[in-house]
Amino acid sequence: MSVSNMLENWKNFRHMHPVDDAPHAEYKWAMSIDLDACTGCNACTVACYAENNLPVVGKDKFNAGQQMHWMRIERYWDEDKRDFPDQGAQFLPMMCQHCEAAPCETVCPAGATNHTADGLNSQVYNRCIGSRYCSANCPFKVRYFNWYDYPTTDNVWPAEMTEQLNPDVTVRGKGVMEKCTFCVQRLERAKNNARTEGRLVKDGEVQTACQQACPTNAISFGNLVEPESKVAKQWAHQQVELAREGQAKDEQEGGSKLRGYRIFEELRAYPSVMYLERVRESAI
Amino acid sequence: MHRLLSLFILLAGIFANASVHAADAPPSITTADDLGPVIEQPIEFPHNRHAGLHNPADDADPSKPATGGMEINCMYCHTYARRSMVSGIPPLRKCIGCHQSLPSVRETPRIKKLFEYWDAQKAIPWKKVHDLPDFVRFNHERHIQRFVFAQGKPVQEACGYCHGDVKTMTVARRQKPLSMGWCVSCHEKDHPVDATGTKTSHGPNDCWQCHK
Amino acid sequence: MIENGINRRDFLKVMGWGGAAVALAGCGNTSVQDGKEIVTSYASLDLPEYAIPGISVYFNSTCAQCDAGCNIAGRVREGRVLKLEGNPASPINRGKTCGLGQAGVQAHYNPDRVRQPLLRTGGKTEELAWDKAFALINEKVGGAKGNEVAFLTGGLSGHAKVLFTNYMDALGSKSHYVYEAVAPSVVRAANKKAYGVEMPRLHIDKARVVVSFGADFLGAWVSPVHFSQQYAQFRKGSNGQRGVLVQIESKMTLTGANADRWLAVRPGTEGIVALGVIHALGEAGMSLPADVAALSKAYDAERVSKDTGVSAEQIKKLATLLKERTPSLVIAGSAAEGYAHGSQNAAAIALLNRVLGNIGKTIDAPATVPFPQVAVETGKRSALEALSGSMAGGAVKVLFTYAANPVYSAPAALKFKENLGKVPFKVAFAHFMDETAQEADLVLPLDSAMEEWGTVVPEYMPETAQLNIRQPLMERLHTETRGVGDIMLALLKQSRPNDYKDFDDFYAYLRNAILKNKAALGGAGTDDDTFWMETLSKGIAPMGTAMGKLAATPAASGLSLPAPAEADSAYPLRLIPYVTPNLRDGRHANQPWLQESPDPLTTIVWDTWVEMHPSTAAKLGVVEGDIVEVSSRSGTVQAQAYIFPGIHPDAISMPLGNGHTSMGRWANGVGVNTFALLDQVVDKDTGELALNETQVKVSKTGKRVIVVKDEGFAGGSQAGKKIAVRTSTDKVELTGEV
Amino acid sequence: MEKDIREDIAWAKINGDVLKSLETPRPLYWVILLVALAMFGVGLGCEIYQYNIGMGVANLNNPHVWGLYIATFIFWIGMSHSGTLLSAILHLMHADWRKPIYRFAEAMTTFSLMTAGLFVMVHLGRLWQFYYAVPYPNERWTWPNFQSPLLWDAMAIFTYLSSSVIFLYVGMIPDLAIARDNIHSGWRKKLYTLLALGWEGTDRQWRNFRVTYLTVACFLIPLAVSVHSIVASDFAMSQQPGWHVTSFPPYFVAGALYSGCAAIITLFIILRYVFKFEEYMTMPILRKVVRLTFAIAMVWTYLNLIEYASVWYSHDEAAKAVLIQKATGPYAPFWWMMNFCGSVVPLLMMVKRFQTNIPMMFAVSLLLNLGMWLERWMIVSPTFSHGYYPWTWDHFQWPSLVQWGMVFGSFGWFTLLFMVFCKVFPSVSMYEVKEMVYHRSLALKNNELAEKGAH
Amino acid sequence: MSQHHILALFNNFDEAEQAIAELRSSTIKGFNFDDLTMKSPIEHPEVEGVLGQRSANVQWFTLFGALTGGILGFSLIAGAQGNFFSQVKGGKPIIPLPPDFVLTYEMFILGGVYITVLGFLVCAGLPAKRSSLYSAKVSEDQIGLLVKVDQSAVGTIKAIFTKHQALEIQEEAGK
Repeated sequence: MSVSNMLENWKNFRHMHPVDDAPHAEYKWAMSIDLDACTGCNACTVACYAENNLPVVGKDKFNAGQQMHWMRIERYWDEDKRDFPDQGAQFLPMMCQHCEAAPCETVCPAGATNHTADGLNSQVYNRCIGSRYCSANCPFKVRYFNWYDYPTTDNVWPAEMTEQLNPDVTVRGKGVMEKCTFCVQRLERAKNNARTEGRLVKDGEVQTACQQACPTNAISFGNLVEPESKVAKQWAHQQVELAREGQAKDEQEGGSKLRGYRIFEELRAYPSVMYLERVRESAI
Repeated sequence: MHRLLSLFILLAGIFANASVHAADAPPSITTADDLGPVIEQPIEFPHNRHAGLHNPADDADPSKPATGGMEINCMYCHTYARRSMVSGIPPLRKCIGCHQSLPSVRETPRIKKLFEYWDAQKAIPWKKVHDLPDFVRFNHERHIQRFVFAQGKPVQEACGYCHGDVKTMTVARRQKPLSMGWCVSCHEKDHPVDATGTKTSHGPNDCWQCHK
Repeated sequence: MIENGINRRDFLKVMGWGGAAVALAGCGNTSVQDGKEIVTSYASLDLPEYAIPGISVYFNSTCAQCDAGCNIAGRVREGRVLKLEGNPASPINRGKTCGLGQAGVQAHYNPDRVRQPLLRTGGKTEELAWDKAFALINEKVGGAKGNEVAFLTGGLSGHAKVLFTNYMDALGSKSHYVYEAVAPSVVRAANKKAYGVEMPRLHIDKARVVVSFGADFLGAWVSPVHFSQQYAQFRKGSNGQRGVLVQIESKMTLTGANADRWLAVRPGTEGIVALGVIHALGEAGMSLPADVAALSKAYDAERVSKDTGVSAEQIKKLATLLKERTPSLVIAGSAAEGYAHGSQNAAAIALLNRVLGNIGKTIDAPATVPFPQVAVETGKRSALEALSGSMAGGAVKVLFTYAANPVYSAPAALKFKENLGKVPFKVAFAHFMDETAQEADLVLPLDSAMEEWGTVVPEYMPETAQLNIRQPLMERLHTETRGVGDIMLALLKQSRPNDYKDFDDFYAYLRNAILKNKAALGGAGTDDDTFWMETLSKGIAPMGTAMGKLAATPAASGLSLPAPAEADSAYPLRLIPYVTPNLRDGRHANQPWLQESPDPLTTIVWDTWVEMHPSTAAKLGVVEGDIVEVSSRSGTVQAQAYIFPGIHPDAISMPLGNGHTSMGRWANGVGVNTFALLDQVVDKDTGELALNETQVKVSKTGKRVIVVKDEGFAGGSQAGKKIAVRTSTDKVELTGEV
Repeated sequence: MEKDIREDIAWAKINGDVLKSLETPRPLYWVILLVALAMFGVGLGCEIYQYNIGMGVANLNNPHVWGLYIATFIFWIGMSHSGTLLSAILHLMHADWRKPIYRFAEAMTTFSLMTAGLFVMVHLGRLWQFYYAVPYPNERWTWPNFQSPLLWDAMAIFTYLSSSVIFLYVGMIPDLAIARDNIHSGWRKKLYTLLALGWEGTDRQWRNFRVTYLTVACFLIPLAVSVHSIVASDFAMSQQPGWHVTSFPPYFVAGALYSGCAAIITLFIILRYVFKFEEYMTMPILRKVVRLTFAIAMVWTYLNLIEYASVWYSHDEAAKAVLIQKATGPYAPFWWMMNFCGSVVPLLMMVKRFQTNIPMMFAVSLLLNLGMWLERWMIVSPTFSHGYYPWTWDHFQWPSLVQWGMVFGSFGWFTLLFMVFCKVFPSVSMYEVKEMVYHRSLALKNNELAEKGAH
Repeated sequence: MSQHHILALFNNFDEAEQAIAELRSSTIKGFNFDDLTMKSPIEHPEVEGVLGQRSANVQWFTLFGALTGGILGFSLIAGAQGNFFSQVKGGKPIIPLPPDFVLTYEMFILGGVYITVLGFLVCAGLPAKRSSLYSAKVSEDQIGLLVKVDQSAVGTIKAIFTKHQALEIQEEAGK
């Protein structure tokens, strides 16, 4: 820990991430969401409320745009001006994309949001001073700010309701930013158990709350470093790579027959969530 | 004039020194003697008597029966430490379990108090000695697994790193700062991974390890 | 899993209250407060080996949020249930849950629960001890004769049902009214006629095409979590053969929003579409049975198209698809059944299944329940009409209500509340002081589903018959609540003390009842304790493998579909009450997660809305947020308008579930009660209330509000960006996908 | 030709005139002071309310996480640049007309920076933890994130503020000595004696003074440029459409100088009237300031148009959408108003007759300030309302009264500081006015001599 | 040999300059030209010309300050990033150069300004006690010449001052 340390490790400190080789040693948590399976039923969002101690803000604050759902289901319509949306709606579960080169991380003045060794975009509530720069710089607007002190707000957590709070997750006070953590408390628990047994976390051993609830298994979550994990296989099959701002299918003439894509890849934030395109039958 | 001049030079010096110092090495945080407050417990539990070292020589000397400890493993009472985030306070039955067959000390004031609680079937309202801010999550299990089971450190040494030399205390008292910098100072060190000590690794430095 | 020597309740208790204080620890407390906090051991008792502070334990139980009977695993830590998750071993939900199920903990921890037996005399409400309450009931039922004691319950199954039956037996009453406000009761009757069973098993996963006539099986129909699981497999298919879903309905449901093709049909003409498809299949060269061919002859594409608004081309395409891809599955849902000719609609749809040869392939008989006394008794809307009638006639002296809130959900035309006033003594078993409990003379507080013992036999069992166990996940929050089984047992002890004297509580009764049939429940050869512990640990007891038979075939005889009704000039629009996945019939309105969870289609929260097609809105001059007055012949409400493309222009839709006047802090005053608009029009064959038959008119009030919804300024537009991308099957290669 | 400073004005009279402004205030002064205090009170009340309840009372939301606080923060930062322009840049250019007016401009720099600092504070969700953003060794072993433009901001503003205070103070030492020599009682004497540091005007002091003054001025110029380009980096370094613009730093600097100059005109006119400084703050000086302002206005207009043009011409569809949204959406009135005030109103300054028309210039300067404030708001809010992600677009967010109250209060705070400054410190630099008239009379004499010689 | 301090006040720079010129050219025993100090209300533009080259060393402080500020700034920031709980942020290196350059730049200026002002105080001998031979007129409009001379030369000096129309001459016996 010294100047000599700095000089000796200069190369490491100048290491670019994730563009350079081998950015993650043991784990790189990633997700893939099959929009063809997603029915927009909202089970995941409610599960997220239950797991992560999210406050229910009520109608007025919801109206003021101060809702606190870490995960939201967006519903889009076709824009071809037909009388009826006769191919249904398009649902999109949206949560923190845990970008590898997260725009939010660089701008936080207090260093409250960082990149973990597991490739998560961490948000440390007690370090947060509430400058909201991270949210300003988030292209997906998936960071949620505690505009009020919800723990002491009437009818958010009446005494009985506090019993339900997850003790593994901090209840956030006013003035801090929060967002989806990929259920880091579950990840840490799983890693802890695996370490005790001297192994790595197995695929499927840990589930995020949304994944666990999802009735159609639209959400897959796992370790991208481990090639045999479902997520890694899905990413590989769809030829979506973490550190790429475009996909093979975009570069091909006429596109390929793969469904995988990430939102706003061109912004080079390298999100950790891959979506699989929704499919509609062409014969009807 | 010279006084002011020297003041300025002093200030500049301090600034320069602080910068160099800060850039070079973090302020060292004391790891001992930083005693926490004395806490009055409902029963002055003698940690030294239970966990203190056992000296056979003292056994022979009937005049000083209280000096020898019993070398009880920390985890005999704080039984969850190897399995859970929290180490656990032993339930009253655990105390009674031994003490009901120890008539020799049955009439001492502390044991009498203990049995009063037992007779009333009430938990003893122990006061917390090692408090952490509410949003910090220290995982006992991880540390015990790592240092006691994987690396093979004596349990009292492993526990003692944070809790101090409990085996010499009666009522436990905080000895370490338990501040974040203090935690980090250890996490930045390389520790042997197993008993052979050939491979080392340092503690994780992700914020989410402790703050979730 | 519970060790001998420790009473389970005691264990839960010490874990609960002796445990570490759960503070609303925010980021506020940064100071270390040595010696200020108290840490206690977990009381004076030893804990069982598996209970470790800081480590969660899972107990399997059964979800009580709807009647699907999903098996859940409650995550319990330090004696508190924190979260509900699916039981992976469950054939129903396979480890999954819906949003409604997740919110179950909020029903349990709800601060507005009734906590004390309450007696209302005159205008006064007083708290009452349980023994006094039982004595009072005993006195009142003693003063009534046989059928003068009536029971109004929701769908009932399991051992609680047995005790209800026995109690009625003891009183000599046959007045059991089983009522569900939004159950598929017409379809059940039609199924019974068509297939010989009320609720056949549907193999969506095996079908290559599913045509659903308004069955919202992904949202709120029968067993949505199970169907969602099947749907996922159906979409994946095998070898890249992705299943095709066509939804035909007047108001887009969540299922409709997920369809490959959503067809807006004129309200009430679903059966005509079905016959039109049959006709088109015939034209496409499929051989039709003679009776069917005769019936469908009149339904040529042109006529059907004119009657229903579905284009001839679409019908032809659909027929082609159905012919090419087999097996398929056609489902009749709530949109089809909600008319005066609802049974006929359902029959026509069943006919389509027969033509396509789906019966026996994707439609299968359900398992037989070997113990009919615990099998589910499903509710009917007609029960309410019957009860209301007999109350009006003064034939009811004592009324017990359980798991039903008819004062809220009865159509206004029934004048249910008025008739209820004629009953001298009303006992409500209640979780909340809801509208019905508000009218009761005696309110008995119930345990939540996380506190009570019980068994559930779901109506829809995807595999063999199963007995779902419901067990306490934690100690009672409020000491004075009782499980419904305990209450019924106590009442039975008053009437038949000798039969029930051996059972201290419902737990003992249940244990005994199950152990008595150990062999039939898969426990032959194990000792009682082991079997009991294993059953509790699994949360499911198999009830044999016997499967039923489809005893009938859909027939064309007697099937007649009326021509689409002319628009009523005074009430030109059709009201389609929308059963939302979140609120259903309104019993969950006081669970804030559900109120704040946006409706999937409109993304509206915390309110009721009036959904109308843009063209309808344009005709009325209504824009989003206008407060409109919706009047039917039976009632009038005012609500905000939401312009929604997924609805037929002849209809408007309003969600059910809100507009409570008495329920709790999160429900009261939120939105309006759509039930209050319903006309009392019934299905001609079954007498069931036809939910979609209400005609309404809509007028502007001149007020306008901002619709509170998650959808932003851009609406459902992606502004040309690549966000939620959709492709078509000819552009992707699904084979080989992981 | 209007009357300029008389070359033969007695130096003693200069002392007297300026020191008179430090004397017992007129009632009008107290009225202004009280009004300013009341305004500040409103802002303070709003902050206390917001501090206690949470940022939600400002009616900010997701995506509008920033609002008037940041806009007004940039406005005040921009305001501060005028002082540096007058005291440092024009000093290096030997523009002697700056001398009577630079002192208050420099004070303005300091106070507007102090006001801007307040906005950083009230903007924070957890004001009580603001020190987490301060780099100092601590027991947590943590440091702020040096990658954040917000931290650069903090460092730059700290440097700028402290340098400005030092520059203001150092430049005032000779004047403080004058005040010390002329005021013989009360706390003022003690204050001036202390602050004058025993200045005697010896040649050694003057010699070092000159070098120091010049050196600090040299430092201040790049510093000022860096401060506002770093503020621009808050936006330009981000990824958001409408912010991620390479021309932002020069655009911001031009805007800063612009709003600063406009504010100088405003304060010039006020001080001239209130302290009867007609002899020093003369019409030719006003004319020069106005011309300078006009020039900067045109620079700003150019950069503004460049920004629009480059957005329009590029393929950045999102940024283009934001621009269209600004011009046609709910913010359109403000956006057009900003362009009007910023680019059209200054055209009045071209007319020579108007350049010294005090009421007209007063009105124009206020409009320019309004335009510049709107500019900042139009940078901050439209991007939030129409960012990358359509689902979260929100065009209808409107700042609550709490936000407006604090913006309002900030003007009170600034006025308060400025009013106190004017009564405690000489707001016209006496020694430099003396230098100015000395040099001008020398020049005059030389001219006369030259003319004589020529004859 | 007792030293005397003499302060003469002049009406304008021309007269003071002439007095200085005469003092400089004359060789008076017991008077060293370096002991002459001019006090003026403004910076005298031609002070170098009349007083000769007298040094100003502030710029060395500036150089030192700016360099120190810059170097310390960079090492502090890079050290903090590299040594303390180094965290990856936004896919950037742990020690990213552009931000560090910005901050180094600011620290460069900060150090420069601070040390320059410090240098000014040192070089100008401030803060100081006012000498007893000080006239408030100097801060108003008169030029003062302060000399330190042997008692023997007092007369001569005074004569020179008077000759150049000194308005007032103050004298004080030195210590």
